[in-house]
Amino acid sequence: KKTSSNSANSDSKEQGAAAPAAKATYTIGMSQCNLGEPWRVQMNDDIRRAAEAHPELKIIFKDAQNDTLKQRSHVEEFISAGVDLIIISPKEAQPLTEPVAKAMQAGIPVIVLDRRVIGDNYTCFIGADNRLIGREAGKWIASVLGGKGNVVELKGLMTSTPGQDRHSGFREAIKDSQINIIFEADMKWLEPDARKEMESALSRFDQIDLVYAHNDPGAHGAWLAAKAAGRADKIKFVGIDALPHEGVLYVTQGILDATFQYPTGGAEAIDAALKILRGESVPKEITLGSRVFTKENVDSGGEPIG
Amino acid sequence: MSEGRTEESEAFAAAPRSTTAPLRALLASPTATALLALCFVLALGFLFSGDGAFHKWTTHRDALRQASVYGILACGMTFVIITAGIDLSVGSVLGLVAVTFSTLSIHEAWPPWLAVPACLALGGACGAASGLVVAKWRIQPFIVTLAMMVFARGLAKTLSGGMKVSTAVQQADGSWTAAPVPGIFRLIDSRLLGDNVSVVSLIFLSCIVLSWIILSRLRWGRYLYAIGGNEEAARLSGVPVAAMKVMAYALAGVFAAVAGLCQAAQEQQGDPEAGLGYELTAIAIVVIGGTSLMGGRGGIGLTLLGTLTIGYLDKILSVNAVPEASRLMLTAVIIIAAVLLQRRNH
Amino acid sequence: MSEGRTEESEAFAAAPRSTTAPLRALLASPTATALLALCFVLALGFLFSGDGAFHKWTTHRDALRQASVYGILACGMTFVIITAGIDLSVGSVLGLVAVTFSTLSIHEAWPPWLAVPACLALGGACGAASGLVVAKWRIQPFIVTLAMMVFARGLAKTLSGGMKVSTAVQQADGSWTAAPVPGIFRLIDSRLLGDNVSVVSLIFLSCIVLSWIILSRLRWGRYLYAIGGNEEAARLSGVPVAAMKVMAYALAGVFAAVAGLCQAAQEQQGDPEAGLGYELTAIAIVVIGGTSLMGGRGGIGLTLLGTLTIGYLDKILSVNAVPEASRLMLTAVIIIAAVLLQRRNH
Amino acid sequence: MIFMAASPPCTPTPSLLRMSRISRAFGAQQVLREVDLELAAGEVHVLAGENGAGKSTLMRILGGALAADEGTIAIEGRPVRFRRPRDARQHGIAIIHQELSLVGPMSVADNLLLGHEPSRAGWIDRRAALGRARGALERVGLRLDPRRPVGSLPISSQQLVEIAKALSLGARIIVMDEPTSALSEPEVRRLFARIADLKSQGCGVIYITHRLEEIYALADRISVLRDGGLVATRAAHELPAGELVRLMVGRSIGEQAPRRPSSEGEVLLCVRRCRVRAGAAGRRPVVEDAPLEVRRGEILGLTGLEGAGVSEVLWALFGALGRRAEVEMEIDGRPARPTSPRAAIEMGIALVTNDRRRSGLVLSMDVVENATLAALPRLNPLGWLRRREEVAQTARIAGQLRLRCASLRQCVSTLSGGNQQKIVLAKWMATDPRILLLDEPTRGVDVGAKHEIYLLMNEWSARGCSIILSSSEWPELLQVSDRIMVMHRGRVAALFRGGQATAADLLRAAMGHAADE
Ligand SMILES: Nc1ncnc2c1ncn2[C@@H]1O[C@H](COP(=O)(O)OP(=O)(O)OP(=O)(O)O)[C@@H](O)[C@H]1O
Ligand SMILES: Nc1ncnc2c1ncn2[C@@H]1O[C@H](COP(=O)(O)OP(=O)(O)OP(=O)(O)O)[C@@H](O)[C@H]1O
Ligand SMILES: [Mg+2]
Ligand SMILES: [Mg+2]
Repeated sequence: KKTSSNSANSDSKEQGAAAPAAKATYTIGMSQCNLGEPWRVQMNDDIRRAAEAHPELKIIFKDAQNDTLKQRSHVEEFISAGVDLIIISPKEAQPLTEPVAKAMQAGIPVIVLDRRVIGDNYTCFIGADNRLIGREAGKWIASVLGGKGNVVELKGLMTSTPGQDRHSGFREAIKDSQINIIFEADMKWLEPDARKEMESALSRFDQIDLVYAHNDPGAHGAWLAAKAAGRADKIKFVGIDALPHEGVLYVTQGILDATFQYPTGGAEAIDAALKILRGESVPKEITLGSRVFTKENVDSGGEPIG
Repeated sequence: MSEGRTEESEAFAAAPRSTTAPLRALLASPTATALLALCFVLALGFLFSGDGAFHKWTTHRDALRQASVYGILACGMTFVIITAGIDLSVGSVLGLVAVTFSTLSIHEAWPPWLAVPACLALGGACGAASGLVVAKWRIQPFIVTLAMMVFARGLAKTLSGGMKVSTAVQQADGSWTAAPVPGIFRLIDSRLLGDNVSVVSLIFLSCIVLSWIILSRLRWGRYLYAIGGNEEAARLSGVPVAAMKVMAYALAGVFAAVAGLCQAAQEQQGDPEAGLGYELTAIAIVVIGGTSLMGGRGGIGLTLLGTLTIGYLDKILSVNAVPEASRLMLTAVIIIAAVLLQRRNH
Repeated sequence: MSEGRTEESEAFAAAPRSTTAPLRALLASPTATALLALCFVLALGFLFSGDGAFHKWTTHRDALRQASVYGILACGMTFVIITAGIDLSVGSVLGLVAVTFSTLSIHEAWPPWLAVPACLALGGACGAASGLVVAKWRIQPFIVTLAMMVFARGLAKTLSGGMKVSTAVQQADGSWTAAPVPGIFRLIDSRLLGDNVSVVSLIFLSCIVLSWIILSRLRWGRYLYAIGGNEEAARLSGVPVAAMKVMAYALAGVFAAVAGLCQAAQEQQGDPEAGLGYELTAIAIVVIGGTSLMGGRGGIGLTLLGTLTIGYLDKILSVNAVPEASRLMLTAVIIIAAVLLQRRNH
Repeated sequence: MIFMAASPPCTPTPSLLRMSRISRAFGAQQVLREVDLELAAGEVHVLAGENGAGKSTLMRILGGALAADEGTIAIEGRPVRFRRPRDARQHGIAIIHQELSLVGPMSVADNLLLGHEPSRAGWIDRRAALGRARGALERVGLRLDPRRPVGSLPISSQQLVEIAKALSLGARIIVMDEPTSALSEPEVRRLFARIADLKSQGCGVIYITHRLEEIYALADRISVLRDGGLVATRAAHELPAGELVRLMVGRSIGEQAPRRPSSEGEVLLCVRRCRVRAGAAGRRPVVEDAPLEVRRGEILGLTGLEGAGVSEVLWALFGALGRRAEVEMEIDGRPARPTSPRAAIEMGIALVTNDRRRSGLVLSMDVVENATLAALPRLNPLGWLRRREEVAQTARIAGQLRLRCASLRQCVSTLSGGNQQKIVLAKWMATDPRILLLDEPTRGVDVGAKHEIYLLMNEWSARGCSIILSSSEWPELLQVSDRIMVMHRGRVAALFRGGQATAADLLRAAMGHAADE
């Protein structure tokens, strides 16, 4: 039904997307909100790799360097360049809602990746639920600690939604256990900061059972600190993201005890894109399942959760 | 910063100007060279037009809109730099004001004619505070404004509780619903003249005009130049040095506040992280225009040109979808090239 | 930046410093005042010791370790600032070197005695390049090093393909395995003297000593001060101004490289984003020590004190687990307080 | 005679200004002790004293630039307190400070009107401003475009701008702290004419100088400071020169610079061609050609009016003008080309520039560091500083020059003008050069020190050094130089033998009227 609406208003627009089905090759605009975090680099790679399988797809990658206004003008640029489809991984819900809507008006289908925009004026949303992952992490932690213990929480940038969700989800899950958070600090997703904060925690508390970090680099930084203090083996480390060459590898190395996958959805995005461009219908919401990787299951590729 | 210091001997080199070869003098004037740099960048734009995107007016309109916020910051920065100072806090003040403005307009439902002046006052206060410490206790502006930068950021995060202040309200089920966007936001974020010029660009231009008046038509401006050129001489000539300095920093704060309003309106929210690192861009704009960090030289016209240069450079790389890594390196190379161009003409 | 300019008028404005000259002079010396600021921060530490954590030596050891990387950058920065210049590129150069070092040591399996010199050379080259442009074409250091900052970052990302260069290696089948962490990494990240001092701290201290020798025992150092104080007079006294400037920036680059090695070793990987924004901290350290951005004044001892002040401030806020927002505001307030303390004694 | 009560002879004219029991100390150093100074309307009151006696400090206090520890100031009987220079201005006090206080990057016009721009509600009336500026320049006879940046002017013109600025304030009390130190003869005459006007208008002038002839040309009354104390205040005609010098220096000196046996050695420096292009292309070269010869032990005087290019010649020979200068010269008959100051110094050339603050001293450094800066390579051949030697050498030279400073570690920015000049000389003595290029070396130096410097020059030439002395103080020039070369618009206009020329000859040649060899 979306595609019909596309062709409907596409002729009204001077440079709008020509009715997709007619085309031999398609240009897809991909706006990434920043390439500072490896996870997002991974997302771009997944998209690229997935697209390589389909020669008819030409993808233009843009990086907004964490600047919503830049990303917003990315969309504007895509519109005036008349791409066939836009994939956007927005930095912010609010500011990008209207640009996305504009693209839709221009008859360009939009796939929103990872972070949402407000309302439902987009073609398809693909993403995982940070809150849910946080909750699962909480449950897992509660179970391994037998429902009680001292936990250090190293938070991601708390002005960012993922940080907030991974925090609140986790807190929900442990709120009626005897687990107490003895030390929490904002390490802004950064490994050196995580190590720094962990050192403070270590010099303050002699009894730390587990470290819950909002991303794997954070967990790794904490581990480095603990190892330097010779206390790594007495503490469990849990991270989030589970990139194959990062978190998962840490688990196989026995550095982390568990990491929870936060899928990029890159591949899924390309599948959806192809469907849309071919005029097939796609679900409005694709919520990506997450997996947990632990010592036990890491070799078998982790287990799905949630 | 060698520049400023060696000016004297350069002056030595450039014996009586303007008395002869007016054309040459004109060509060698900072304005002309800054213009040259801009043209250089524009030329690149037309060379690599991103499938003709650069030939569309909308592209230029957007380039202007993107550059505006930086440009507004740069206006304020110009005052401070002319007094041989520097203000690192503008980025954070922008963020602080963005948060405050959003809170007041969206959640406190203040009318614009109350919220806007309040925000400008807030920005001015931050600036004046830095200015006072700089002028009264003679502490290096760098460290004072660095402190203000950190402080304002912290304040922004406190006020906003670390969350973005947006119209979005998350329901229990995790879905989003949006409160209406305040009219003032829409107004600032709209376009005029048949959709051809965005309001923020007009705001930027009026900031330029205002600054121009202050700097080159009012006595105050003259004083700022004097202070930057030779503070002791200015003092001996009866210039109220301290007051003027405070004014310069206060102005920088006010302009940062204006930028904050624009930012909030365009993002339709107040992000406590907004403006992170903008100060560097603002300074770069002023310097690339040709205003010396040693103070006493330069002007707002140069800042205008600098803004366009940086803004277009950014836009060109973006419409050509140059990948991150190469974009950074290209930016560096082009900036140096542009500055060298200016140099050669001297 | 008024500081340098108004030096004389300050001296004049100063009321008659009572006649107990030697002691007072000592107390008023920059070193003493910088020390005062440090003591002030330390006092805070003992006041808010985070359940006595601050009384443990390990805490101080860690504080030193954390401050080291910044301190090493600050050493290099000191040279540049004394020549009245500034180097914004050190952070990026750190990142670039971290990436290179990791690639060479982990993936290319270069031996340390090859990889280390190579990295230092790389850093030195970046610095020298900036220095050349500054010295030869008389372009403002701010803009030149800003360009270098952007360029080095871009280069780092190109070399690393935007990903962290870690011990992870992808197998033919697409699965990932971990290569061993190179010995040099472990060495740099280890501790000596019965686990009481981390190696990076020792590296930092040796940087300080080296810089001290150059600045206050070698002719070169004297030349750097002269250039910063009055470039024209220095030139007319036969000081090789251009060469000395290039040296200053090259040194800043080399020190940035050293910092890069330490960073990589401590993260056990080369992060292309490493060192983002460190340049500001480095400058802040130098300035808080009491070295003037106007050049010609200051010294490495001050930088050492500045490093400790900033480092401890950071640590104290961290052991007390002060939440981010308040942490920022406190930092600002304490910095200003510390600087005002220095001021009062003047 | 020391501290004789300073009760001024009762003058019919009403007292315009009275400073009583002014004291000021810098740290341990008591710079002024209980100094009284009285100025009558229509009077020129000369303030004399050695370098570092406290003259400028006293005037800075009068100008509100510096606070007195004790003492009071009264204007026309009414006591006043100055917190800022602004206050002093509003009480009709204008000061020409010893160290130029102009804003280099700003235009001449802006500098002239700084602080009292013609403006309506803050808006500057630019036409009026330009008009006023032109008028002010006219009064001091300076013809140049008021829109030029002051920094690009020769120091002499800058001095005139400073004077014009002070005169344009319409003040009743005008203080001139060594205003002629950078001026050439005709400019000085014009200044004296202005001072005469001021007197007739009933203004009071406090005039500071180290040139005796000026003192007696102008003074109605003379006050002498020594070591921060007022030694005497007398009517000019009651105080003969010898007595005055004795009061200042505390010992008597032969006023004449000592006669020296003018040796006739062989040529040491021979400049065949010297041409200096102007910075902006397409302009007449600042120096067309200035061929010259200096023999061993000879002192060649060099002078010209402002902009004649005298300084350029010296800068060119020193290799300080880079590619702007084309110089063909021989030292000891061997061709030499000074490509940079460094090279020139290695050839044994030294240049004392005419502007110590701009190009002579590193104000942020202390005495030792400044005095050794040019000699570092020879002092520390290995590049490792031998600080004890540095101090020892500096102490020795400082002794020779009778330098007056609290300690050798004192920051030179806090030294008196004359003592700063001595440090510039000390810097070059340390390199012991063969060829000295001195551009106004006695600028702002007191009689005693001048005497030392002349002796020094004799000593140098006795050791077989060649000296080129550029001075706009012609009596000095006529006294000490063996030959005098006069330049006009970048060319050699005339060459005189030391004994035979008179100031009139020099003036004629400098003005470009055909002069007889
Ligand atoms: N800011 C200062 N700090 C310390 N000492 C100072 C300062 N300014 C002046 N002095 C000292 O005060 C004394 C008097 O200086 P002043 O400039 O008044 O001498 P002067 O009579 O003007 O000498 P000259 O004829 O050389 O100008 C000098 O010894 C100088 O070292
Ligand atoms: N120290 C200096 N720094 C820069 N420029 C100078 C300096 N001294 C002289 N000049 C330049 O020299 C040119 C002519 O001035 P100069 O001083 O040579 O005149 P002069 O003939 O030496 O007369 P006087 O020395 O009496 O002023 C001017 O254009 C001025 O810019
Ligand atoms: Mg004096
Ligand atoms: Mg001269």
